[in-house]
Amino acid sequence: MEFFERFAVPHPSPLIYASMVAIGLTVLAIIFGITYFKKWGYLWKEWLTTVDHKRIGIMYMISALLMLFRGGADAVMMRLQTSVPDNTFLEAQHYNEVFTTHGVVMIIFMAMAFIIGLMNFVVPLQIGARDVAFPRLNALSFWLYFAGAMLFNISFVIGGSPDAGWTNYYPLASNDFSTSVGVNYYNWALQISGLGTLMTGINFIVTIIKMRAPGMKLMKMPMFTWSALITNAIIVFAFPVLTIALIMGTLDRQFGTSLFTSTSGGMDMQWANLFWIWGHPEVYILILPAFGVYSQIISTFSGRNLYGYKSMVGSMVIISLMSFLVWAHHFFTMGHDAFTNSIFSITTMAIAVPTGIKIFNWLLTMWKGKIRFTVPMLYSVAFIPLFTIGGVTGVMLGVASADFQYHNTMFLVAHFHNVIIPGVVFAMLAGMTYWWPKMFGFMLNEKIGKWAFWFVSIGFCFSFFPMYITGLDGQARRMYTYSESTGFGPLNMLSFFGAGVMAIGFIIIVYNVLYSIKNSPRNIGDDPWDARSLEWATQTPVQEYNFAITPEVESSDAYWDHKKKGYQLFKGNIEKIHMPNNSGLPIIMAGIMLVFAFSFVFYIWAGVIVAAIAFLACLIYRSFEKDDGHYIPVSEIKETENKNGGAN
Amino acid sequence: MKIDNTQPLEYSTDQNQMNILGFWIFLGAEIMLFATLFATYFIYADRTGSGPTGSDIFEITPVLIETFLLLTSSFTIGLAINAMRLGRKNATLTFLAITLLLGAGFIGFEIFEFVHYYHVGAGLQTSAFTGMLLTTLGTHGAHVTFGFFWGLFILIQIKRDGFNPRTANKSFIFSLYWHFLDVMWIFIFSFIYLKGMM
Amino acid sequence: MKELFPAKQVNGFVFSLVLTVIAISVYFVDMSYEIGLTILLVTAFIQAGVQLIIFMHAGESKDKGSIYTSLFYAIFIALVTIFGSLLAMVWGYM
Amino acid sequence: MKIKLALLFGLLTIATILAGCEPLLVFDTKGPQAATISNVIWISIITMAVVVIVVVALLINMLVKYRASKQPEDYEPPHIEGNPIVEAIIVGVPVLIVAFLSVISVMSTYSVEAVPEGYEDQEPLVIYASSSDWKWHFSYPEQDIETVNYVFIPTHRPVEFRLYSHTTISSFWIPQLAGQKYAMADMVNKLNVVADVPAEMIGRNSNFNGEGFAENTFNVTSLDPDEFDSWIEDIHATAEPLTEEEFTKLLEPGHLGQMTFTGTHLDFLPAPEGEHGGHNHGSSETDQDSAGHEETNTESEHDHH
Repeated sequence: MEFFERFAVPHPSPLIYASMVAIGLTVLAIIFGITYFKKWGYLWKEWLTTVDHKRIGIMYMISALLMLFRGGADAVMMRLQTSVPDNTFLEAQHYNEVFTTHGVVMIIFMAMAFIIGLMNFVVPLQIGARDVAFPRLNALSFWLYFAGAMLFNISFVIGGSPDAGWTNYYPLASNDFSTSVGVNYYNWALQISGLGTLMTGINFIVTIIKMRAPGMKLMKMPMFTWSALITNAIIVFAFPVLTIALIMGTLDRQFGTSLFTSTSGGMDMQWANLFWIWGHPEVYILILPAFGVYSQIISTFSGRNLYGYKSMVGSMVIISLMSFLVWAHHFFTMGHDAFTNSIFSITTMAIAVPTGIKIFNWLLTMWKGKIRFTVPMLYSVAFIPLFTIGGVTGVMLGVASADFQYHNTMFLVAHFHNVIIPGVVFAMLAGMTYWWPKMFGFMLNEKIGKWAFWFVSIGFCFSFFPMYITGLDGQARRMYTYSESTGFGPLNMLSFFGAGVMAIGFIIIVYNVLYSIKNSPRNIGDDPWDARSLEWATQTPVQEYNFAITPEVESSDAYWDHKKKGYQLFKGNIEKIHMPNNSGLPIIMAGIMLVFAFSFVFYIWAGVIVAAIAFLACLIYRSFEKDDGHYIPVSEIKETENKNGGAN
Repeated sequence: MKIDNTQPLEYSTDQNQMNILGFWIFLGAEIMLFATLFATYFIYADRTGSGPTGSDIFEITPVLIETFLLLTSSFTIGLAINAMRLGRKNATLTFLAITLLLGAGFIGFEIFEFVHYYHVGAGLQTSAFTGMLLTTLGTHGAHVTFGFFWGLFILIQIKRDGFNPRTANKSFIFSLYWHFLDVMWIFIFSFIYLKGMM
Repeated sequence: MKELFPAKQVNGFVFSLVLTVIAISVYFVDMSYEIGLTILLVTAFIQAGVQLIIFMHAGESKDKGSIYTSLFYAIFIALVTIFGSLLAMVWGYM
Repeated sequence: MKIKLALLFGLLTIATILAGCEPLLVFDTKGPQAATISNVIWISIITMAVVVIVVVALLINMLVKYRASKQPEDYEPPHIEGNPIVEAIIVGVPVLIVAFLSVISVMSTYSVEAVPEGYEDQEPLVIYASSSDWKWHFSYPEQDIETVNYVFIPTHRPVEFRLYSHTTISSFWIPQLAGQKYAMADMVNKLNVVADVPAEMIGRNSNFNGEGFAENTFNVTSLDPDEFDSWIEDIHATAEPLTEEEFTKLLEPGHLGQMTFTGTHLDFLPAPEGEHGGHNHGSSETDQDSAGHEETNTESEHDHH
């Protein structure tokens, strides 16, 4: 019995029990459903073992959307709790867990996953490749991410969620002050999914460098691919820092070291230092692909080439380097001397310059264009002013002296939501709508989509603009409640109202998906948006091999110039195509990793050892395995191409 | 698989070239991993709490032996790749085996060193300094141990299958990994041991 | 036999041994902290360069541009991380 | 366009709320440090508002002029690569703005860290403010008294708060007097403030530190030096002395009301500075040697949890 006691949630409440039941029922329903429709074989063969970048991308995005609703529910709970003074909807401890999981889920398991999902689906198509450089590694990346996400989410019902904030500062996160296993979960969930992300980073850099279609020089790549390349470079160099920080945290919590304690020479703020050396570049990992998405969309729906292509690329390269130079602005207030704070203040504000260049380039892309207000374009157009507000408040936060007043307040919360939601979330929604026809062969309903857009963006404004004001009025972040005399009440109520409007917007998006599955026409052709880059040159739905004939590219708007200037994209004849084989190993390895990490969280050493041996066995099996993939014969390709109307 | 015969075997297919480039980028990530360890170690170097300081516990002899073993193994793995490019299977296997033996020797001495630290009261939990020292050395040591088994399996595969694009590619990537561990050791040797004993 | 021990690699090995001996001198020879640290910095980085170019063949393939870019990028960020951390955690206090 | 309406509406709302209501806490300053920051914030808000207005104006212009419905059916947008002069402008202007704000930032950062102008030659009143879960302890070594969760300071005299923590990292913040600073267990931070006028203010820990975080506040009262002195005398006449036993009880996690004692805990539990610090984040070569044995001292009381 004692063995099982550790799995109990430390602060149970009816809400948690209700969610336990809900989660249990959902899992049962899914299992029952799959069994009833006899889909296990299909699921295993076509999805769980797939190495196809398109399917992996779609799985990433589905998981990310699930996480969006998990994190969104957290958000609404927080806004509800703080909507009136002295509210008792959530207790302090529960509120702390809710905002911690909200942050982690939204950043790591939602935004990152969606961005990586989009890269997976789009990048190989945009560069005319058949798959990524290491397809099986790609599958492993996804399943490791998924294992990390699952591990993090079961913390809610088994053993307790982390409660030290998503920044997880020590010593608050140490055993002394965070007594449940929550922070162990945090360490391992981020560790596992971080490993997956690092592999993605390497994979996509090699893909983009080595697998571009003939003729596609680096400076002829579509902007989204460029942003993916730079993002992955940041991933590769930022994530190892997190790995070390998490290892140190694990050592402190589970092996009794004193690396982040305030005794025996440990230094609590070193966690903060390492966390932000990773954490600040992480912000750019999220936002750069979003910039890429907007670049594609604005260019497409203005009917024009992207203005200032070279300066767009250059500014991203500069951002990628500078993102590693500013991290100490997250703790201006820890007591550095004015000289140190000044240095980081200047580097922080300097990042605004390359970002500003991009804003003006997008504006100039619309200049003399022919702007069509589709749903993706609406999000992009709303992004420009909203993100500018978020960006300039960032510059304000970069003023070190003023940061002493903004730090840890709702002003800061307003700022980073103001960059992340119009920046990343709008890009996700825009990108999803934009590439949806390529993924599924039909379009999302434009009219319903526009309704959703208005709800989401107006809801956003009501939700977060009031926070700037309450922040300046002295409301600290992460307070589960406040007294009436503070006067924060009305503005927080407005925020809650905004959150509700946003939530309705997201429900409309779900409704739109269901509605469009049922009602949208399927005969939309390969290029429903009249777009410009290569992914629209292949047939919809995209076949396993992407392009029957590898395209040859002459300009940065390859497909557009094919349409307008008649450049020939597909030369030569269909030849047999080499494709990688599916493999069950990635999902098995991720499953083993899940067992390993779960056992580690609860100090079940037998489980740790068994899982470690099993994992190594998988590696050895892989080392000795001979798998050269397979060829798709010409006859089969021709048959598929003819059936679907042919590529060229 | 298209094989390009004008290239050395390890570069001969597109996939091989991508593997090598991918591994180089992975080494870039490893540089950051060790840089983080070094940064933290440097910050903690004087934060010894009530435990011993670096100069109290470091001993020059085992460190010198470890350095020599790893430097030499880095040389022999280079020779192994040279022999592989000449197509000399037995010479390759010999050099690879020597490399692994030297690596095993290194691991042995490192274990000996850790036991010594434990005996003089410098355990993982003693202070922030000892904790970080052992974490840094341990990370490097774990890399070498992983490399030892990786090399062993490659040795078995070369012995069984001879040289082909697959085994040649694996051997070359392994050699990159091994050289990299040597480079990292040079930094550990210079900036942890020698600087600590200066 | 001779082809198994190419001069380039043997010389590289000897050179790295020499560098190691110079580095060890900071332990055996009495000198100031600054000079010692300078010697260590110089020998360590030359040593790393020797390994990269002679032993690791960093510049031999047609991807050498990408390889060097990624290495320099990594080294730049690594140095920023190390010295920035020292600034933020140790040096930056009056 | 609904977009620009929505935006204008948003901006207007902010402007009205900012202008209409009573001043927000950060702008309702009672001392020179907070006043400096308040000015800096206003300068940056105005500068940044100009940027936002330019961007929004450009955007509206593009959207109105170049929407498809306004263009002839057969209009083909031209191919435009980019223009060195335009790019010089979109780089140059932001660089100038950032340079301007950098100067402001550096100057004001130095200024708020120092003793405010005009008070340099006065001997500052030293008050140790240390946090524990979830309280603030204020020790006046000079006056030999200690308070919990409230602090009195004289006006027109520089006050040097020395901040540290008995437990987790917290952040000492009195918005109307100065910006915040962290209080940590292994080093002491200094915060210089001066109160210009007698006032009642709110202070709080703004850095999340667990369950009792929301109520982790304290009251700040600035009063005339004479009144301050008589307050000190009152305490010496009425309050109980602070014993080590009593203080250990105070450190236990929880909330306390306001309390007053004579004597300070610094006598038996010194702050982590000087020879008791050992590992303040700064360079600590001088006190490195003493670090070891002083360790046990602070260690024992960290274990209470």
